Amino acid sequence: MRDFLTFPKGGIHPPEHKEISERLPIEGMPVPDEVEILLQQHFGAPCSPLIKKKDTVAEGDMIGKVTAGLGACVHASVSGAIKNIGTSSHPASIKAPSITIQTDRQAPPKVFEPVDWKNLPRDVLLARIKEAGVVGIGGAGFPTHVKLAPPPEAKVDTLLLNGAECEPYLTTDHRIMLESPGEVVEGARIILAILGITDCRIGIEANKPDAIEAVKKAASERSANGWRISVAPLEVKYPQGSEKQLIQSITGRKVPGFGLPFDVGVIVQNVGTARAVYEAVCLGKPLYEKVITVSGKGISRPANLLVKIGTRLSDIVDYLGGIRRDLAKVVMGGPMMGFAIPSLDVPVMKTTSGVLFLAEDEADTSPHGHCIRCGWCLDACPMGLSPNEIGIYVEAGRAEETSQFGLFECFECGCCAFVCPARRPLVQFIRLAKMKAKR
Amino acid sequence: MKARKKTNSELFFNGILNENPIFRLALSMCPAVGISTTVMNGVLLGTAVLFVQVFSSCTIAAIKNYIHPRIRIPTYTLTIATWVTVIDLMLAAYVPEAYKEMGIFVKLIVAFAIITMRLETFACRNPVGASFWDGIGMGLGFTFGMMALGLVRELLGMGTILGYDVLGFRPLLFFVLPAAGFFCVGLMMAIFNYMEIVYNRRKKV
Amino acid sequence: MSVERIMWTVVVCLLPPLILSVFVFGIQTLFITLVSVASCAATEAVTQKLLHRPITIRDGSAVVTGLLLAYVIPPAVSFWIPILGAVMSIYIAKHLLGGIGFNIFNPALIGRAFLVATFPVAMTSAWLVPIRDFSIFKYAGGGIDAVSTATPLYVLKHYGMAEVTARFGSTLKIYGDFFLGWQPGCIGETSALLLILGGLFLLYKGYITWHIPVSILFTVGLLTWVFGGDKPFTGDPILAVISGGLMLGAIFMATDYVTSPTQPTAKLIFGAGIGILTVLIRLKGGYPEGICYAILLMNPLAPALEGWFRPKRFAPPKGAVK
Amino acid sequence: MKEIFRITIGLTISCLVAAVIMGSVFAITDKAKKHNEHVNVQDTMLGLLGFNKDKPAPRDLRFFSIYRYTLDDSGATRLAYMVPVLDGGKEKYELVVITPAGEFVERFPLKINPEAANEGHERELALRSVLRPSTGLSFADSAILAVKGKERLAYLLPSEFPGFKTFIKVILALDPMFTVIGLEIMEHEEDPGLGAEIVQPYFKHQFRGKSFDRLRELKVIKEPLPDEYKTALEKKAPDKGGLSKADLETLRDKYRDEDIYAITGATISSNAVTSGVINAAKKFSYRLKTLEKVIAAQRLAVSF
Amino acid sequence: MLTVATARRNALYCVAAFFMLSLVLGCGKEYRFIKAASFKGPRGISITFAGPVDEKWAKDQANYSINEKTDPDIYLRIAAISLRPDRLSVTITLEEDINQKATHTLAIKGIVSEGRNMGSAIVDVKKFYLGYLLSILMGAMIINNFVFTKYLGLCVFFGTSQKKSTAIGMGITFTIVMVASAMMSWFLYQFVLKPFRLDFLQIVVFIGLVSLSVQAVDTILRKVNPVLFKAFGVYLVLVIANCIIIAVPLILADNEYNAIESLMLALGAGLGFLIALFLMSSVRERIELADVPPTFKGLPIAFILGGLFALSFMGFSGMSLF
Repeated sequence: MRDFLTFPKGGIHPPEHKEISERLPIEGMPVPDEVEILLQQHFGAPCSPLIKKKDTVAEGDMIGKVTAGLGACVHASVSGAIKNIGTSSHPASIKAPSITIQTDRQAPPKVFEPVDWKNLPRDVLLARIKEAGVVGIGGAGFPTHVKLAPPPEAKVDTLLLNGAECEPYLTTDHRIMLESPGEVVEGARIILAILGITDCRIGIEANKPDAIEAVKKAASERSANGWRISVAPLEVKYPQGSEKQLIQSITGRKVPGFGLPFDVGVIVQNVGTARAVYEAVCLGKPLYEKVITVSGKGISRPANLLVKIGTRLSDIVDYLGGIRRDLAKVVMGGPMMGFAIPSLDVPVMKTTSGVLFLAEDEADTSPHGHCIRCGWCLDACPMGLSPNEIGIYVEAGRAEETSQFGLFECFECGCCAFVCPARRPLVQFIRLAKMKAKR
Repeated sequence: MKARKKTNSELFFNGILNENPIFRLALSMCPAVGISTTVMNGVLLGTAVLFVQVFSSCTIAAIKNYIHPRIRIPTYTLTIATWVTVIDLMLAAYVPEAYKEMGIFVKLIVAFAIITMRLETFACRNPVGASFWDGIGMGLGFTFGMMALGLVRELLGMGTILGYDVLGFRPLLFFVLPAAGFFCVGLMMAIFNYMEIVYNRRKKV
Repeated sequence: MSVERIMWTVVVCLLPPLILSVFVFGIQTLFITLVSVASCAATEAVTQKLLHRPITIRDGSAVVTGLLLAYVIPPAVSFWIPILGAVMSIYIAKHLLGGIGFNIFNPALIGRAFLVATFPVAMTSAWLVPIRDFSIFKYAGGGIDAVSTATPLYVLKHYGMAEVTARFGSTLKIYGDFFLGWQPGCIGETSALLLILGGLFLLYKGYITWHIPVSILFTVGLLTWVFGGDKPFTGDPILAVISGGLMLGAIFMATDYVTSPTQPTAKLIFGAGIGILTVLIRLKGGYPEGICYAILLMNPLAPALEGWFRPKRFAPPKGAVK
Repeated sequence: MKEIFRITIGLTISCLVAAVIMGSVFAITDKAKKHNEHVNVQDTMLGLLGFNKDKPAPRDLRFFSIYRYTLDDSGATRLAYMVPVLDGGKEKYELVVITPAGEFVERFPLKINPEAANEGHERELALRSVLRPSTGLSFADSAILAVKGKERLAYLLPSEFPGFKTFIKVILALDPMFTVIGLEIMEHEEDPGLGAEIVQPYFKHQFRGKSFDRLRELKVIKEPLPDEYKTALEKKAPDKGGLSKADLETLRDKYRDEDIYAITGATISSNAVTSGVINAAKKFSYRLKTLEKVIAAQRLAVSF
Repeated sequence: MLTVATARRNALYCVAAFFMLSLVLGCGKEYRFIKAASFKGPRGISITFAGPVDEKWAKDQANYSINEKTDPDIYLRIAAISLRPDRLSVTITLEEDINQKATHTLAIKGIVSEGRNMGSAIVDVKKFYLGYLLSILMGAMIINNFVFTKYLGLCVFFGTSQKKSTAIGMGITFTIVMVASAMMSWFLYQFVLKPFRLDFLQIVVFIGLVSLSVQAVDTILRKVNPVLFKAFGVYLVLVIANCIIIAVPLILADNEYNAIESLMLALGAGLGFLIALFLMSSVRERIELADVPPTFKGLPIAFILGGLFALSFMGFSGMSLF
């Protein structure tokens, strides 16, 4: 057996369920009648709208811009008229400002002119990324132009591309790597150029051998002239794709708590982000489309869809033939770290990697019991925290005291809740504790 | 809130119910756990405490104006220790059997927080009469607590009450053991808590 | 994976010793065990009803407690003894402290300690001579006084090793008999073999880890070898390990999740502590067997041990961890 | 300065008052305490000899105590017995010093009131007044002789030995032939339900009637106590499930030479009491014989 | 700074000197020709000589006499005498088991070594004294733990066992005051109260000494280490209300302990209180989080826990270490 890279502490092996969608090619979804684009798509400050009601916009026009603080701009994903500027239900159930666009089906499709990026200076490259509103599409949606401009004292020497996709069900990164490995690697080269370094490693879990092969081929084609881009096959273990675990798996370095990857000389980007960077820089195409996995036994036809940002889930469901009767819950994101959503009215965001329609046998909805202190969550936690204690303290109404157990080091991977024999919703407890402790 | 002077009977019942030293104030727990095995023990130690409490309270109430504030605590200690010595010697002389049973606990009355506490909070501010009734109430409250515990433990542990065979057999030896004292006190406190909850609920309705 | 599954697996692993005990001590052991399990379950239901909590008999934890309680009771006691033990175990030691997950002490062992204090004579002398001819109704109709005997550890403590061999046969025979389960003792503790098999199954399923049982058995064996004989290094570690309730305690009681620490180092210390206390009570104490009290004495240390041995943090921020 | 003065005066006065109170209470209670203790021991002893309210002790029954001390006379160990003597019809005490091997060394008349001899402190004072100042003195034990007229009724031996937890204090009664008349447990801290059963008649009365020779060889057996024996030992009245007198006698004879049946679950306590009783009887009989030899040789006019 | 360091160093020297003293006292006196005499097995006494002894002399039973120190007139009968081949050691076997708790006196007449007469000797044979001290210490600390088996000091025990930090602070403060006051009480009792027959004043005197040592510790701590005073000062007042602090001198007065033994008892009582507080507080910190029935919240459940502790400490009943 080959030696795959991995991290030493914690981790679990949940059933993958990737077979549902991993062989389905990316399929472009037709433009829906109406899209609803949230003005806060990501980590950071919300955008202020640049247009008024009843304005008309073309596909790719910037419609929201960050005026203060950290953030990235948003663009119209369809051509049409602004129907409303109001509030919408955010996927995380918080009311958020949004712009609704009525699609103009007569508008011509947008055409992008490729440019040769190699002659462009670093500032321009960064500016193009910022213009295109690229954010880290794998996780929290950190604005990419900010991430790629680390403070001068940070000595970054390696770029890691995260293609682990360790969440069960999700296959978007897998399909992207398989179908457009060249664009991914090209994106990596742009990032390397911006950072002024040469080393890039692309971490891919061993359960995607075809993607490993494809990316390897693309990387070797583009690795001349001092670029060192290589693939690092990773052991199949959740949460291999978590930033800190990925860094430890591939480089052996440990990012300290409350620290950032560049503290240990590493920048991590999702493979999807790399592709978005390529599109933003080479094509000048803003980030207004997104590949998402629609999977689970609760949907009639699972698919890997290329959808416009702002497409409502109900439209996706209609397009894929509706839901099945034994649907138990709808999850945005992966089953481990995603969140259940109460209605299908919510739109797709830049950070949405999938929508899962879980049937009753896939989603355990039975009530939880008391903690029996088996300690399995301690073994499963990749961060070495004590989820059991946090849960008990939260239940006892003493959430404020949980920071002693490393509350804020938790990135809510859900390993603890997965192994808990008492089915305790440990991640919910931790989120609650974080909310209360911050206050 | 206006501080109203309590009547003597109120002072008396205060110690027995509202501020029962064992179950409400949770003071003087050692004998409650250690030697509450029979009703008789409870009565005897209770009497001893009553005696010490009343005499110490009265003494302090009588001489409170002459005590220099800086030697307040030493004076209390001395007073208590004197009366404890007196009762200790008397018990040893006149009821040697029971004295043996109670062992070191008679002497330990000197370290009972309840007595010092009453001197500090009550006797040094009130006249002799009130202190007397307060002392009687506290002492009886303690006696009552000890007797209640003794009743339960004697009945369950030996099947007797005050030495008279009631059940005719020994149901649960466990209750004679001092370890059971913890459980009995705990359960008894819970009962007091429960009564309070029920009482408060009634009052609301 | 669920709590129910774990508990019922433990129940299954505990059944073989019960079946064996029917053949070794007679059919009444089955009755005692059933009474114990039923009263534990009933106490659980009544308590939870009274406290307005969801009734959770189905999770099997009360059944496990009931089984373990019966297993540490001598085979010739009256049937109402386990009922009292069950009330103590479930009501006081478990639900008053906040139910499953907060029972600081092992409920079954608290039940046993309570019974030993309440019925000292029955709990320390109602032993039976093992049946070897399958006459499982031999002791069913009473007449138990005439056949009561002493446990090997009792004989060892009060009369010495020579008397043990005189009563139970040659050393090799003792090893064989005791290992298989033909020794006077509590209902479920006699067969080291079946208990080990059950333990191995739990280990295979990943429900327990090796740390606690191994450190207990090792410590007891080592200390008995060193201090157990007339002269140093002449004790019999094998006899010490296979007789008495050590195996049952080490595999099924000390490993109880709630009352033991979670981290490997802490588990080793916990087990070693139990082993030391067991040997101390066996050799110097007032009881011939010490595992019950040893576990009870170490149980309250588990929270502290858990506090001292937390899992190693991935990379805690500076100054955040003591 | 003035304040300190006041405080000191106050403290002194209160200490003095306290001391006066305690002192006077002590003076009053001390006598009563001793009297009560004495009565208590007396009652126990009478009970052991078979006297009680229904059957009062004869008027001419008297108790005499012998106190044994060990002396350390500049390196040499000596035994000293305080022996009650009759001097012209008056009761007095005399000190007899012998070597461990039983040879007479010296004797002194003691100036001590027989009543006061109960007091360890008083005895010590009296002894000190006759012994050389450098002699080490330590009290060993005492024995009480019950005499009725001229006839010795019994020896009562207060004794203590380690039990399961702490010391067990007993009084053992032997007849002049050293046969056990009775055993009374005075103090113990054994476990309730187990070792504490040593105070129960069915255990302590087992020693009754054991002859000295039998006692020496007495063992503890771990067998259940036969029911009829238990009934006999508990000696209830016939109307309360007890036995008739004749039955009692036959049963006593039947079990007279039995070993001691251990208390179930309390072998250690049973063993402790048994061996304690055996030791006390053995040592006392040995010492008494030695002492009597010396008394005979010295022609002491002992009161027993 | 300097004074603190010096004070600490001096304190360390004092402690070291104290232990050296106890070691010397514990090992007993030096004997000229007899190097050591100790119990060997249940009925043997072995004597080691400085030089080889004459075989004929050594094997003569008449040359030895053994008795319990308190019974100088009753000689124990010797069954056999064996001499080691190197003639440096003799083992005397007695006819009956020796009561090893008592000190025995061994008198040896006219020792003959290499043809020379070495004179006679009288040796005390007793158990290792340090072992005895240790058993007093362990006895007071664990086996007869003042809180869980003697039920003393409960008010303070339940009052200060809610948090681990408080519990440890209280325990340490208590131990220091305990040792100081117990030693003072012992001296006063032995050299003033007892000789002058003032024992009826013991309560007043002891409580006075306790207040005095609390005051002294308070003053010293305030001056020497204000940081420590801040941490522990609050507990000092509570110490007076603790019955253990007065119970220990009373126990010392009842028993004939010497200075070192008294120190051990006081230290054991203090450490035992610390242990009890620590265990209870770590358990209570966990129970704080539990869903305890409302009527039992707070003190009642603490008492139930205390009962469970007492139940498990019954495992130590009847234990004697040495």
